[in-house]
Amino acid sequence: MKLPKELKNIGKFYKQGKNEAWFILPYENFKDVIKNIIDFGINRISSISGYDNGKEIEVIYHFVKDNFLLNLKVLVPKSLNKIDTLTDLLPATFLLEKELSEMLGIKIIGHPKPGKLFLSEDWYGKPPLRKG
Amino acid sequence: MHDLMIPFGPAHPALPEPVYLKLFLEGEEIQDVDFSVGYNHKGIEKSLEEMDYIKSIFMAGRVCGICSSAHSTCYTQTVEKLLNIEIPNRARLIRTSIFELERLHSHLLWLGMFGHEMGFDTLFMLSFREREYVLDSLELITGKRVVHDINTIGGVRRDVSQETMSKVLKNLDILKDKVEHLQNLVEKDPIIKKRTVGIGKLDKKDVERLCLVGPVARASGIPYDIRKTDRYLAYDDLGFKIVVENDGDNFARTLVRIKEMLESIRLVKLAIKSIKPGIIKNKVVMNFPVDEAISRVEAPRGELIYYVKSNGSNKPARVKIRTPTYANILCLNKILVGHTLADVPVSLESLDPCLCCTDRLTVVRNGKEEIIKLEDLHGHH
Amino acid sequence: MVIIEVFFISIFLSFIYEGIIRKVAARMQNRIGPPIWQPILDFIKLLSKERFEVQNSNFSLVSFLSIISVIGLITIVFMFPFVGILNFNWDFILLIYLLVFSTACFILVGFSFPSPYPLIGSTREIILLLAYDFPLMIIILFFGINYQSIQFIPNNLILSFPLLFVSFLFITQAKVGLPPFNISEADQEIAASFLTECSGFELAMFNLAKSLKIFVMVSLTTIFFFNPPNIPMFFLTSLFVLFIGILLRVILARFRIDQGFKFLWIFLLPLIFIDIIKVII
Amino acid sequence: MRFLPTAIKNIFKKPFTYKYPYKPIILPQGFRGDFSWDRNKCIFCEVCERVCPAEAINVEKEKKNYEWDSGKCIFCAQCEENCPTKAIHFIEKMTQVDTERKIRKYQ
Repeated sequence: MKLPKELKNIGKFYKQGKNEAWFILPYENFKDVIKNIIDFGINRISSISGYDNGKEIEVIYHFVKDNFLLNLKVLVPKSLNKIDTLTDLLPATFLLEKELSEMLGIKIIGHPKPGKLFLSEDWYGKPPLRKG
Repeated sequence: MHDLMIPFGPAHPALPEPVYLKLFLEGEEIQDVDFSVGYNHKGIEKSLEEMDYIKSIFMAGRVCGICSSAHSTCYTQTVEKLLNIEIPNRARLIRTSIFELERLHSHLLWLGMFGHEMGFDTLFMLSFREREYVLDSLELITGKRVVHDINTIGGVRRDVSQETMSKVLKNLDILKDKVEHLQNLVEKDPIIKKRTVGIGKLDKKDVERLCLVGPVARASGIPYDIRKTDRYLAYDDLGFKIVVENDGDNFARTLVRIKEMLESIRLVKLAIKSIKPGIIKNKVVMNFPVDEAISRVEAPRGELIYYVKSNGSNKPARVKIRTPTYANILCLNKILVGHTLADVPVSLESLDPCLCCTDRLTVVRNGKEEIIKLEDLHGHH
Repeated sequence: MVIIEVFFISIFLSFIYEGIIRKVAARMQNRIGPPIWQPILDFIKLLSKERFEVQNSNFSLVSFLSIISVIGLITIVFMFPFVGILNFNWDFILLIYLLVFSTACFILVGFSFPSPYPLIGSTREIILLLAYDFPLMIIILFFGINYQSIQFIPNNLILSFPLLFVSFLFITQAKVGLPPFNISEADQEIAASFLTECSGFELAMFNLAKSLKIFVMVSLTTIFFFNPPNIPMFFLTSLFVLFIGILLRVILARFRIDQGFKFLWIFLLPLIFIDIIKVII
Repeated sequence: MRFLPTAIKNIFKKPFTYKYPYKPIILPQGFRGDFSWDRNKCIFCEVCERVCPAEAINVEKEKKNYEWDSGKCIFCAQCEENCPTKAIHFIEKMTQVDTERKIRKYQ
């Protein structure tokens, strides 16, 4: 599957591979873009990866349609340190978002049940996958 | 509110691995389910960041014992994508045959456990007996029974001799008869049918909404198989058929796995027969660009995803693993509520949960659990 | 025979029966299996183990019940024709009473612990008791009609009433809690049910009671339906009955409680009634 | 009921179980079993120590000491593969089960 025309300008396109496309979405309205993508028919989320690159936290949503992987990166500034939830659009992100918030210390706004998933309730210190 | 709360796990005869279910009963009927995971943390994602690319393949192979080669294949595949290299054809076929042998061993183990959960130890014993043939074959090719360590960046580590191949083919011929025999028994046994048909139903809509993967999705009539869509390794050349059932209950999931076993036997045979002489490993220049890559395989339990980010050094900057059970465990509420306590182990096992895979994150200091209310997931329920 | 002799012989035999079950079942599953005397070793080992007194439980009651259930079952052995210590001429009402008595002990054990697993095990056992005791009563009623009294007259019933024999086999299976009727002690669902909280001496005694139940029920089946003329023939036929029991255990998966109930009432009761009608006509 | 013929047939079959400790086990060629190290071949280049993912090997070049930690070893045979003089070999023999971690010292 090729990248559909309608999705050409959903964000800043930065990388293309065989059967995959990578975009950087604007932090402010990424949820609207994702809503459009779901309405377009790419409604299976496979994974959410997070990476702390020093300045900001990269959150990557990996969407799947057949053999096509759509990777949408959102850069969360460390000063804000929060991101909107997708659980209302995609219930499958329930655990993935919990894990993201737990491991990288991002607050998920509007998550139905925030809290720890793998770590203990009385975990102290910085989130395990935060650098520096 | 509820009559009785039954703690199911973390240590329970029905569970080979720790997960904690809270079952709220009224009489024998399940009213509500809570679950918590995290008893099995090994800190693998963090430790992968602290090892170089070669060493971390062995670590990835140890995420889970049953799908060891699935993890290491997926990880090497991702790193190869990062380096933009191809692997030789012989290596591709060897990887495919190991991968499918592993699926066989996983599914046979699952069938045994499934019988055991129904109180049917004979099926357990028979299925574990047949599993020996697979383990022996794996031992012949890789030198170990469960953790194979066959993959390396650019190919495989070990060659297969002609003699080994003929021995493995002979084992597979025996195994094919045995699996067909088991299929014949399980498909028609009245009590197994009574215990599984109509229990734990998942329809197409649930599967799509919760993004379920693997045999669970395929049993509900969704032909979602990475082997077909991504055509990685040698599956495209071998002509792979997807097994799909439409009922979405425990029995359909059983049938999908048994039919997949027969398909796997066919694939391994074909793969081994089409191995041509050649090199098994390409020379690799370990020069990592600052880049990221994602790749997927169809592990025995479903779609397995590795995301690797490199920052140019000889160690990965970030590895994210999304395991199949992690996706599938969301449907617990759907398949358990409304059925009786006796169906809990059977339905739970029908997902083939691999909690070693699910709980693989960071170090845990204190084993206090976190409970996810699954009600929140199924808002309309 | 002397009471003490019968006491020890029946305990020994019940262990051996249990051992045979394990061994033959293992061979049917293509395994080697434990040696036949393994239950004896298990028993001795359990006796040497520590006893845990569970908090908030009626522990003295449990200890008492563990002994009483064994004694109740051995009393049935005293009634066997070859033993003849208690010669009631086979009063069926006493037999029914003693058979329910041991089950009642297990049910009470379940209620004396604060844990939910024994509780569920007990409730299941009560439902199951209703399921298998009603057909059992009907069979006893049949004996009453057949012999025109509630006393047992030795007879070879297997030839004239094979359906009754089949249903009695299934009832035996349910009574002793072997698959497909091990619903009340389904370890995959409710751990060890009544015995989850038992340890040491109590566990050993309850295990012994379970083995004794198998021995008693198998012997009763043999006496009712085959009427063996001497002791060697008695053992031969009871081994045959045991073998059928093991076969059922090996080839069947466990029923759910509702399915077990339906099987015992909807499938077995008509079989029994066919034989009763045969007698009446 | 479908399992009846299988169960009856199995009674007359030999058990499938392999009585392992009583009967010697035949391991295939290339089995990654016990660790063996040849003092005469080793040149103490420390490659094995560097490639080991589990840090199970400890080489002391000056004292010519060689240590292998059986508790840490994951039997991946990376050391065997990378050894320039083929001094390390995983032999076709099962490792012994032990109650404690043992470091095997070669001196």
